[in-house]
Amino acid sequence: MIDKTVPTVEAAVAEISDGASVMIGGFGTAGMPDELIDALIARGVGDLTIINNNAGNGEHGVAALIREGRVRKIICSFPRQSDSHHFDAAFRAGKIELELVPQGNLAARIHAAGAGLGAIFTPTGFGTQLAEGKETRLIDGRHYVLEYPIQADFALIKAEQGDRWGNLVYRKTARNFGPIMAMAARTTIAQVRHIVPLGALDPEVIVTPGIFVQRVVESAPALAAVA
Amino acid sequence: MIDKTVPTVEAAVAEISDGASVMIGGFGTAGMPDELIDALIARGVGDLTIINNNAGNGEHGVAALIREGRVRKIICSFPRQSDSHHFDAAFRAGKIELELVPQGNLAARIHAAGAGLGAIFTPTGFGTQLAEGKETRLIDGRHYVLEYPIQADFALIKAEQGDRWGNLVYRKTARNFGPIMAMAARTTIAQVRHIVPLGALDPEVIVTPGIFVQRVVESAPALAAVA
Amino acid sequence: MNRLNRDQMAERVARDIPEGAYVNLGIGLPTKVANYLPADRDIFLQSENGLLGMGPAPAKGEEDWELINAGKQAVTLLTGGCFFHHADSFAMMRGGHLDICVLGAFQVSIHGDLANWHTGEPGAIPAVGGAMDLAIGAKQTFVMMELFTKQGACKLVEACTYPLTGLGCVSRVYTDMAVFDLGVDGAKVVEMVEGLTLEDLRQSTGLTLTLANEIEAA
Amino acid sequence: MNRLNRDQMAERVARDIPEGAYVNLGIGLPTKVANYLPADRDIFLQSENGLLGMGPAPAKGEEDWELINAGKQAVTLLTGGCFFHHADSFAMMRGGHLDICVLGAFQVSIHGDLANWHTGEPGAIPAVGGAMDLAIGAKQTFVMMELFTKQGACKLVEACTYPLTGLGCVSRVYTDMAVFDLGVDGAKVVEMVEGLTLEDLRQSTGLTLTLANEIEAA
Repeated sequence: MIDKTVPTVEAAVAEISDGASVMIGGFGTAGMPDELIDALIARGVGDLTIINNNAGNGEHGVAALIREGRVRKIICSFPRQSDSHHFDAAFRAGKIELELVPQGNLAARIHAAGAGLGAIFTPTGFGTQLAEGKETRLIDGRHYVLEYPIQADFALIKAEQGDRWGNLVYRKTARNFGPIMAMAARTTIAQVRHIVPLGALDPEVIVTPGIFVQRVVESAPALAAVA
Repeated sequence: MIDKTVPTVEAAVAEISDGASVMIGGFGTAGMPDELIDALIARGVGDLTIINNNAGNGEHGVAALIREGRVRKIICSFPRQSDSHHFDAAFRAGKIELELVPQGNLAARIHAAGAGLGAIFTPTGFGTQLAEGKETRLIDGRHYVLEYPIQADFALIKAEQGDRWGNLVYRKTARNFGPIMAMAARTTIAQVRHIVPLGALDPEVIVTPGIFVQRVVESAPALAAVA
Repeated sequence: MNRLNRDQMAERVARDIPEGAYVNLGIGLPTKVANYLPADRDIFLQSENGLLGMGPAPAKGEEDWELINAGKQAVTLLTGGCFFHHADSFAMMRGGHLDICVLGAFQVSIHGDLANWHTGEPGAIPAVGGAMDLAIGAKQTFVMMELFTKQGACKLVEACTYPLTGLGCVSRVYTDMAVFDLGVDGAKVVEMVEGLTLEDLRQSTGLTLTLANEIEAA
Repeated sequence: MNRLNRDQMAERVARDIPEGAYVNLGIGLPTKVANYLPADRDIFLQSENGLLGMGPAPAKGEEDWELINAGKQAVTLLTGGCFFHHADSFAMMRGGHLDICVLGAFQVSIHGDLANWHTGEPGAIPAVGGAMDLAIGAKQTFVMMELFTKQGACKLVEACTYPLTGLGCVSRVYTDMAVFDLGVDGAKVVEMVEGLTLEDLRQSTGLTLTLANEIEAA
């Protein structure tokens, strides 16, 4: 019997080691796998490459990872936020490398990795600073920039429900990057509000098939109630 | 009030004219929009470019379009089937042009069109006849073939339920090419088993958002009961 | 001359959005446009974070922080709306499925180049988000901005000096003083506020401006 | 020498599929492998037409023609299975998410080149389907075939003469006479049926064959 559920967030992140590349789902706080990130911080590994839409704000999640000095490089579309002082300080001090990627290219490059493409000609960024030095091509009268897939060793994502085969469904705009990061990471770890029995999820509405998920852990109930 | 439903299949296909490119959903008979194809045949237009996984079998659907001499070119992955004699005859007589595409490239090229990519480096077909004359590239130790998007003027697809905004859900393996063809065609026409009131479809489980669909028509009840 | 205030600008943009349009309103000023879309018309607002059919803000105390817009504000979903993942959301934008997007800008060139993501100042932390995707993806990209900065510099320019968001992507600019159509032939004045003349506009902007076919006073 | 029949070959392949594997069984001969997968192990069968967790054929009269496999036969869905569209289905294959795919073949080269889609005969209508995607996508591609054609030609060859499906993609070949591992160093014999010697195999195939580390009689 295959059972991808694990009892604790600590067990869920136990294979992540120094130097790993880690995708983290979420857009703003929606879909942010806070408890997995906390467990990753507690694990103490560093030199990480983080792929997330933002670079953290406030004192939690990605911001805390940066504050603790665990992040060597971040690939994101929108690092500058009202309360992103930990990223700002690390960036200005030259302690973190930033790869700034237009959000649609970020999504498409993650999707391309999951789908096995070698590279994609994307319409976004042509003629801008963010395409400097990149190969471009005129196709059918339109300019495109060649972009490469973004893969990762791990993805930490948040879903609403998951089963022991790793099938997931999400809730509202917390879905965001979860499904495509699950496809692009070698090991995908999903924090879910509820682990449900196999068969409880309608096969027509499963958003992430279990093939893309390696670990499922239920959020601590007390925290889930607050979230 | 926006209402994309139309009363008859004849009205649904009324804009398709000679020389149009038309994607047709379905894999085998599952998801094949038979009534829309019948209406297209009845409309009498020709010189069509058809994009479908197969090239029709028996006497219905794509096979009937070919039999009636309406198809100038077909883009598909698997034209040879047990009962594909209309295609076979037209092909051997030089009356139909065939662009044979590996099924994954077909899906990825349709998806690329819907997603606005200019071209994609795909892993499939390298070193084979089907990549002859195409640009290739070695990326990160693996060989890829450059493939271009497949767009179309129209897509004819079949879904289970649809509403007046064009939102669709599918049934089992009848989903297949429907969602990506809807994204890749300028005008997507969906034949559905049931038109449902706006709001009847759970926003979490809508597979094709209405933005990708321009017309929705309900299958004739008598035929739907047989299907 | 009666310059439009920001609400009047939003109202003016809203008038050009037809029923049935799929629209993305960028963060900041363009979000005001939603307030002026008539409730009895079906207009479909898309949010980059995976939402189509976005409704107004919820009542205070009824926020759901898993139902937010691109600006991370709590929103609602209209009956008939739906959710999807980020690749599908940006496929909508980049694949040309949106009819209109409305963006703010630092500068727009008379040929439609857009600069709205980065001031380029030394030490400024760049952040692009979905701006570049929106700019080049929609069938029509509208910009909504005051024509002049607080310092008096004209934001409609011959050529942008700020880092570009996209090339030749803006088709129309709505400002507090006039509405302009942009293109390869340069900027054409579509409308001016009462009391403003084409000559005034030419002088204050320093641009070669022509009149579009139909000119009407706002 | 006791050649394996097709069911025995299927049974032999099934023995190499571990619990938890995501597997695609190609149309034709490989579909037989499903009959020998133990029901008490969770093994996930994928079908290219948008199905994961494929179950056995339904009882006669209970077919649902919207629930079919790649060979267009009626199938069932296991509890925990799900449906998805074609781009997602081929992303599973091409993105390296399948552990194993099992394919039939016209020819396989000792370096793992595969020919299984087209005889190349004049007048033959080519059809490729998902063969090329499967061949190069899965982590391991197994081929299952009789070692010789009915005309006595060896199907494991130095270099394929039929049009190729993929280059260097097959890692293991299961035949009625022996199992071979393929790679840049050529073909290694993993197993032979009772009564067959390496020398017999070398003579009948005309190939330079070596033994893999552990050789066992089937």
